Amino acid sequence: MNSEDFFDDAPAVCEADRLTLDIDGWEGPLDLLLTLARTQKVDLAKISILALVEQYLAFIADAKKLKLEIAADYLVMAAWLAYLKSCLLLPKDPEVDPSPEELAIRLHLRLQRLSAMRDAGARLLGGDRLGRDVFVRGAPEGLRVIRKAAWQADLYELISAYGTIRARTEPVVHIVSRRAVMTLEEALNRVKRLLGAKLEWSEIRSFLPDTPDPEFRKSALASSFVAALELARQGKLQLEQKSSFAPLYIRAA
Amino acid sequence: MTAPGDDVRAVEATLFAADAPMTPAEIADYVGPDVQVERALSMLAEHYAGRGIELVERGKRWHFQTAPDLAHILRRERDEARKLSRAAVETLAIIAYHEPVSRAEIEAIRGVQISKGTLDVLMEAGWVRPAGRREAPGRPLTYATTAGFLAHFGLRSRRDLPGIDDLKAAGLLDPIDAAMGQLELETGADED
Amino acid sequence: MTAPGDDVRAVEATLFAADAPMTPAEIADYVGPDVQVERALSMLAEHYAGRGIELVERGKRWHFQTAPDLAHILRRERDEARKLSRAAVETLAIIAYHEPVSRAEIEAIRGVQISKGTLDVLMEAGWVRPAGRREAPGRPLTYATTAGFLAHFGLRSRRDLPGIDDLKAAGLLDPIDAAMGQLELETGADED
Repeated sequence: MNSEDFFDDAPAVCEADRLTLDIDGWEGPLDLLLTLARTQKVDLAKISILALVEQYLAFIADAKKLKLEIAADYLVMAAWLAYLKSCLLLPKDPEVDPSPEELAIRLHLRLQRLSAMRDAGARLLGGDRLGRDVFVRGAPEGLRVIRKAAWQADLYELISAYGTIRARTEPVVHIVSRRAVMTLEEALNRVKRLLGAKLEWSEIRSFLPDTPDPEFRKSALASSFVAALELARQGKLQLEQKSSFAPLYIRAA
Repeated sequence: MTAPGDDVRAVEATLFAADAPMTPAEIADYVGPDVQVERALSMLAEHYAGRGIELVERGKRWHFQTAPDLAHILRRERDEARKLSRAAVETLAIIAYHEPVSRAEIEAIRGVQISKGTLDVLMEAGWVRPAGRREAPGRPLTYATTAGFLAHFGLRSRRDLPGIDDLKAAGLLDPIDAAMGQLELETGADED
Repeated sequence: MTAPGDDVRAVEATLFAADAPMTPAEIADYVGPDVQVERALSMLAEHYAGRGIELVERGKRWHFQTAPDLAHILRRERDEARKLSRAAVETLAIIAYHEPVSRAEIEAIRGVQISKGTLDVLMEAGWVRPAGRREAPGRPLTYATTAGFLAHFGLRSRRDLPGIDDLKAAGLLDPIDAAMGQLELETGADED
């Protein structure tokens, strides 16, 4: 196994054919830009940002022509690069800050940094790796266990255990809020008691408790209405209503 | 001292990396047919004589071992390094993130009871200590981590522990883990 | 060849029997306080240079391993280490060359978000660890490499990272804003 194996999944740098077909092969627009830059086979330090911008735009245009799905961030980068290109070509406007030249340099620096880290990663993988190129002793006798090492756990285990606990316990929190209600029994007692004190027809609303809570008021009205029906059935109360949705009057029978 | 030839070096490295004693034929499978294995073995045995490591033959198989007279330095005991149980790791994690925390609170967070032995193991390891009683009904004992805990896990302070957002970003709060956790919850008991 | 002294033999046997790399202090716990461990280590390193086995230092820890040029003999049908994704390799390189570095900084260099599982894999391999929070807005958690990383990739210390001096000299490890400032300083004089 050599370091190139790790890059098998990535698009090959020089295969122009694949470049126009496989847009999923990149990890974002910066990665694509760097691949395009490397196909120019010139030192990244000397590369022309303007030429690179044109390549990128042409690439996206090709991909669109082939009706490939292009992720939004590639299109955002294309729009930004088109803007940068027009700024670079237009006469200099000293008012614009940051200047297009500065933006171009920044893009250049980003590409250089990504390229440097990519090379560094490849060189790391290509070194003499333990278990692949060099080996430790196959069957060490082991050393007398010293007390502080008796129990073993590492930080990764610790924090992943915590992550597991949080992941499994977090979603199961249900809070049922208490709602104020008047039970039917309460309503029966209340209406019965108040009927004794009132001799004339009275609107059912006058039997409700005085409360600022609209939820509780609704519940009390519903319960009192059912209570009134029940008392009427028992012959203890009379109901009267002039028309549909008109106020409901009750009095003792 | 003259540098050893490549034949000798190859046999030396092969025996070193082997996880069991090897016959000369087995060694030849690795180093190739052109190597005079027997000759290399006798040269190595001679070279290592009197060093801290010796090359020995036992029943036609060869292996390296530490010199017998140094055994007192290396004396191995029966109790080998032991991994913390999952229950203990979880309990330790909860104490680290929530300290000071009572046993009931640990159980509420884990969703599983903890056995007496779990906290004992953590205290024996020197990572957890009793941290006084809470001024609450029942005056429960609380637990906290120690300086030894920070040293073992390479932390400067508890504030260095990744927060929930960091765990999420590192993929440690994945739904798969949650599902696994759920399974364990259902099977219920503490595993130590 | 002169026979090694008992001090050297004891250190040799200890490292040989150990199942993990050891710091000089850990070695001293075994061989006793009277032994000059550092001196013995350098004598052993010299003795083993050019043999089939080498004594190497990785992140202040020492261990024996086979010589790299014999890889072709020893590489066999072992369980091949889990292949690293390109994202994981780049993330690892960025952490190694910039440490301590926050997730946002890694993402700024790569130009994409770190997907779930990338840091996870690197931490699970024992190559990356959380390295405290930065004293900056949001107190972001930072990451750094471990001694296990150095051992696995055959580096004595981070200064052995391939090309790190050149990258430093070229300013490629500085943040972009710092590099921009530098450019302005250099070109600033000519502009007016």
